[in-house]
Amino acid sequence: MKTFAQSINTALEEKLAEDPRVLLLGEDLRDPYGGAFKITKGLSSRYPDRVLNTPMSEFSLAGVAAGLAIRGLRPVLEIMFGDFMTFCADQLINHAVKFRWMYNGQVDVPLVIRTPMGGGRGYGPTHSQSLEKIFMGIPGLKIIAASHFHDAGTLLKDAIDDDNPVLFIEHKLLYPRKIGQPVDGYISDFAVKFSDGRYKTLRLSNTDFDDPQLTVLVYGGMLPWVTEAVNELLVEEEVGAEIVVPSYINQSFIPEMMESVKTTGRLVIVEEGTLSFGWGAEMAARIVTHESIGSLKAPVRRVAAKDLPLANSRVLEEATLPQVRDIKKAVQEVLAS
Amino acid sequence: MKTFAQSINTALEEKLAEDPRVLLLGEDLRDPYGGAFKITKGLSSRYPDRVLNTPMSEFSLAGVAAGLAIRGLRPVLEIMFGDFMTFCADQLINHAVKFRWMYNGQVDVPLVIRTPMGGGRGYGPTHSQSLEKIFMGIPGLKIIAASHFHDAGTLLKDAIDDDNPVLFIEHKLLYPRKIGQPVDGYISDFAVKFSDGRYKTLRLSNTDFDDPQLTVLVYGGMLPWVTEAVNELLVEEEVGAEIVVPSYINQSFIPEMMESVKTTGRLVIVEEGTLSFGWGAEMAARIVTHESIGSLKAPVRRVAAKDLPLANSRVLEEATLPQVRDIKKAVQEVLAS
Amino acid sequence: MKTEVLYEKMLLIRLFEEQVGLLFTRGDLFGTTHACIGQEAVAVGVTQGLHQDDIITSNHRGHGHYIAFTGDVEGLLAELMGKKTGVCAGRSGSQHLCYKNFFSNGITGGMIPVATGMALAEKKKKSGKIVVCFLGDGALGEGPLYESLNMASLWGLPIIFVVENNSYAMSTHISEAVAGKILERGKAFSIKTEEFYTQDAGKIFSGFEKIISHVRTQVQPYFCLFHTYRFCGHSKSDDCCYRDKNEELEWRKKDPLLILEQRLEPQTVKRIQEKCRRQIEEALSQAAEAPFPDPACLSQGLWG
Amino acid sequence: MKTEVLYEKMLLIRLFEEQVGLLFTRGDLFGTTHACIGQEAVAVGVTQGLHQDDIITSNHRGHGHYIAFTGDVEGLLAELMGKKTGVCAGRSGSQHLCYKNFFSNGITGGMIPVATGMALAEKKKKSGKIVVCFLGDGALGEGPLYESLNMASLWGLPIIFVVENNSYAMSTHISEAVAGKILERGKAFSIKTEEFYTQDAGKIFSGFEKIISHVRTQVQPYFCLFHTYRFCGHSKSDDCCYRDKNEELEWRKKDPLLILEQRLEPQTVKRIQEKCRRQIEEALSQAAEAPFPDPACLSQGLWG
Ligand SMILES: Cc1ncc(C[n+]2csc(CCOP(=O)(O)OP(=O)(O)O)c2C)c(N)n1
Ligand SMILES: Cc1ncc(C[n+]2csc(CCOP(=O)(O)OP(=O)(O)O)c2C)c(N)n1
Ligand SMILES: [Mg+2]
Ligand SMILES: [Mg+2]
Repeated sequence: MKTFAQSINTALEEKLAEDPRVLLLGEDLRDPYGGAFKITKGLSSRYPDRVLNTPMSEFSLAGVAAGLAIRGLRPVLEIMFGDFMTFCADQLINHAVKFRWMYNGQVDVPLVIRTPMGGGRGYGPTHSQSLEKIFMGIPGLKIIAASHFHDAGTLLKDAIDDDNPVLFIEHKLLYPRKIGQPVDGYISDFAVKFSDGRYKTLRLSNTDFDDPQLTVLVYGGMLPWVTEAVNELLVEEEVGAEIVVPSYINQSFIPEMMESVKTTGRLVIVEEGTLSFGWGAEMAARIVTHESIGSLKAPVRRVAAKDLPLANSRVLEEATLPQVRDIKKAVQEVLAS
Repeated sequence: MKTFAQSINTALEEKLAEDPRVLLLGEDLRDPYGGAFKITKGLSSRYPDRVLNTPMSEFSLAGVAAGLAIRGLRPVLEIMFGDFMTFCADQLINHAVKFRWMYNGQVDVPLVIRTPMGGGRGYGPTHSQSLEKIFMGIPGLKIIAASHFHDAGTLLKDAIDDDNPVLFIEHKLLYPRKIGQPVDGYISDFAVKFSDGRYKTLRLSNTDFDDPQLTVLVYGGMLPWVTEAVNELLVEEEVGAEIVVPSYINQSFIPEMMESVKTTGRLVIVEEGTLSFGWGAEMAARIVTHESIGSLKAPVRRVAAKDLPLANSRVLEEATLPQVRDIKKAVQEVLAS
Repeated sequence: MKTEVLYEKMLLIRLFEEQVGLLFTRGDLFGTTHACIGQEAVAVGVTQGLHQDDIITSNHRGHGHYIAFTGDVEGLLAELMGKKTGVCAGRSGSQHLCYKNFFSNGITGGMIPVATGMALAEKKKKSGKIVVCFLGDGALGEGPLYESLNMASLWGLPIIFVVENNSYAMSTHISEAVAGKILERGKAFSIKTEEFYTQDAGKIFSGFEKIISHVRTQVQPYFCLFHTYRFCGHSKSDDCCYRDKNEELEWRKKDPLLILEQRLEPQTVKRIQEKCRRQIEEALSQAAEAPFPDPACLSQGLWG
Repeated sequence: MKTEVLYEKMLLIRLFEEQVGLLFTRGDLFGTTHACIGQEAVAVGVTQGLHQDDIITSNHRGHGHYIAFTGDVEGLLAELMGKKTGVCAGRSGSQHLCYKNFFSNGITGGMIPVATGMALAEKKKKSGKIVVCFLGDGALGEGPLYESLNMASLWGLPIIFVVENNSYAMSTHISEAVAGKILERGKAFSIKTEEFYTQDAGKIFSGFEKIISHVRTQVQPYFCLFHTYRFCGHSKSDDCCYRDKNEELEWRKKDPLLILEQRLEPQTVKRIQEKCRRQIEEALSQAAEAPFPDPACLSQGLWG
């Protein structure tokens, strides 16, 4: 079984092998270093002309990637920490995602920006954030986030094959994790269903999809925390839950979420980013603006980071980021009302 | 009666006069030009050393403002079009708003960035957006947006007096509008109530706050469209509405909205930015995560721009941005269910 | 390159810009535009030595670059008028043009990194194509320019940075916004540089042709500085209150059209004038008759 | 400045960094840090000529700058250990320090515009204070540096940009990331420059003292380039696989501590060593005993 990091590494290697248009660029990608998180290890040795070390110029690099993409290559840009996506804001928002539409479809912009987000490693206020939230509402940009139950490498390959700009989020804490592979319809203790097509949404159930009491919506690096919370609640209180895990997290409609909530009437949304104006806001809004609001049996609960920066000190970081106990508490509250 | 633009101009002049720490900086601010939208007209003539023309360096200017603020000045930075706030993302998100908290309260960062947002003038995809949405979920940043029923100048003065970074949004279309001043508890045809303290939230009613049928939540440049829609609906269908207009739009709790919805049970949220992951998402989420969800009589409706870039062509721009008819339709739908 | 050809291109641009100005005054246009009246020699001199499949990136003041390179007066005019027949079907307007391998964006300096990426793509593909990236003196304030110069130099990219110094960024004079000598900013990144102190399209053409050939054969970047002037305001609403009228008059004497006109027979000039006028008129009547885009197609093309 | 004083500051920094390395190996530290072992001469030579109320901005590799300027070993060590007694109460960690007028941030190049704004503030206030802005060769890639150089030059700001060129940005050698000559990048903006090819803190101190005095009296910026080397890895986890071992050995011969040690009596060296060791030990035992911050106070200080 591969780790999440290996899955990404292998996918990059396979795309380099099969598609001559693929070009990797970013800071410190080349061997022997192989990237700050070692994700591109070995690749420059095998494809010396197609893995490019760049200066520290994140602002321009997003534009360089757009230029490469328009001219027919398939650039995959690594931004070393997701916190530095702030540098890419202009080239993404006012350039890369605009070109296709405003040029009336005359160009494709098949670029991928891969970047690790998330905390839990004590890297402090500027190296731990989950900043994907600021890009979620940008029309024309797909944000893909793999969980460790997704086939991360396949998601990345699909992103590289996509003709649109994709922001590909990798949670730092997932890198060393084993990827969960479905065996006879199960991943670990959960029955699993996959959506069709690219960028799969997973549905996980600890009741074989039999009469779940609530829906938990989550993506990416928070899934391990959610499965742990749900596992504990099953043992402790026999809670049956369905977990919905999209990978295309800012898609305009997530049918699995709507369906599941229609059945359960109870929803907990979990994300690592700060609470306000985050991913969970849009997800909750979709419920309250939808007719299915009638089937809600309890207020929706959002579990997210406190609206604060992230500290270096472990006690403070933990107190800011959502923990297993916070998820359990939210589930209990949703079930209680 | 002053226009919105005059109100801002006067406020800047008064602050320059009363507080020697105030420093204006930005592109083309000085006389005779007086700014791209002429908002700083006359100021450099009266305060030649305190109105600074800068090179086109928006990225750094946000940082320069932070540096000025930390060292005791009160910088007011004009970003010529709100679309260019993308350039300020890093200095705002990873620097200005972080300093106070991560330095454990050792510094104040009293900076204001003023910028015009919004479409309706055919300026095309990169000069018409309402990009404030991407900054709303950044802890430590206040976003203030005046409507033409607010005293825009007072809001700006309060922002300059604020010890925290403030993003001050001015809708381009409001500049030439007369500011609505309350006369005997009315602004134009609406009974009005103001919240206490700084950054007032307005409550407007076309029924003297007597048994409104629904709540409309809106800010900034969309208020004229909402009042027009509500006025028409009053005449055509005798709809009684309460309009809630916050100015501190990303504050963590807007009590007036909650109260109003508890009474009316029906909510329409109107914003000019694109729909998904926007301001309305968080506002709607606050309802669905709150106990007051029980009092909702209909699904919430969001009226916003389509999830698309903005075109230059007037027909397309109009088809993308929310119009009076869209607001009316949403109100009718909310009332129908 | 024949003087006639250069003159015709420049005149076409001039008449186009004047026509656009008229349309605004008449209220027939929505939005804003930035005319390049006075700067035509750079647009024409730089572009005429390029191959049709070379790449150009441009900025807000891009009509001249566009017409000089693509010749597509019709598509541009219809675009400005927000018509379906516009080169981007009315979506992009004046500042965001795309026609084959011509690309612009209204964010000052924004296309510089994109152009750099395009040059990298052409180098990787060994296509032999080069990129010309237009920028104004105002864009010298934007940091990504230096990131891009650095990468272009490090990677040996086939790109020419063309700085059009017209002494102003909107109302701001270069003395207020540009420290030191502009050319040094290219040299600091070990990029070859060249400075042009002329409004003579012929001289620009022949000087720039050599640079094109160097960039194409050596696969190395170049940084070129042109001193020019916009005779008009920054945009429609600008009355140039910040400029000295004598300065304007001095530059008017160096009108690039006058410079070439003196080298042509009066009949030739007249013939060209009529031809250009007719072309603009036709474009105008075509565009006027064209339909507006259909809002029902609004979301087409967001996703590929 | 006495050699003893310079030596003591450098040794204190060296021992501090070694202690931090040890704590990591023992698993007593959370997160990561970037040691400045080998670069102490710059940190000490540059800062010792400053006034205590001058301003310093620093980057991820800032322990040396911090200790040299503030002397606050205790607050820094506690900060790295995430303790309440840390200089920012455990919030900021190694890369985001603030102590009086010392400020750092972990975003490479991020403090450059902030430093520029601080220099503008001091100029406006006519305070006579100056700003020293530390940056690495890697930060030369970030465009805002050039925006800031431009503004510092235009506005005549009292700021010294101190480039510590240690030949690498993480694993990337300057030859892969920096085109042309570094000093030209300052000159291009018409800023005075100076290059230091020495690891001798005494020479740096006396050379830099003149620059400080120039900047303070003339109220003009300066751009200084120091050639130095980090003997350690980029961060805790880095084994320097990308560097040539001979290169490392050559630089080790230019250890700034050795250079000054040779000028001191062995007893003096010993005395200073003991003093520094004791200071680190005391700081360590203080920090070890200190409590962690109280999560209940988490949201304090978000708003002013
Ligand atoms: C990032 C950004 N900042 C500001 C503007 C507004 N603006 C448009 S053009 C311009 C001046 C540009 O000057 P220059 O580069 O010299 O070109 P010129 O107008 O002289 O042709 C300004 C300030 C913009 N479009 N983009
Ligand atoms: C904007 C940004 N990009 C990337 C990084 C990751 N990073 C931290 S330090 C560093 C290398 C910095 O090199 P240099 O400026 O030479 O300083 P040195 O480490 O050599 O002291 C990198 C890539 C960062 N912190 N910020
Ligand atoms: Mg100019
Ligand atoms: Mg370095």
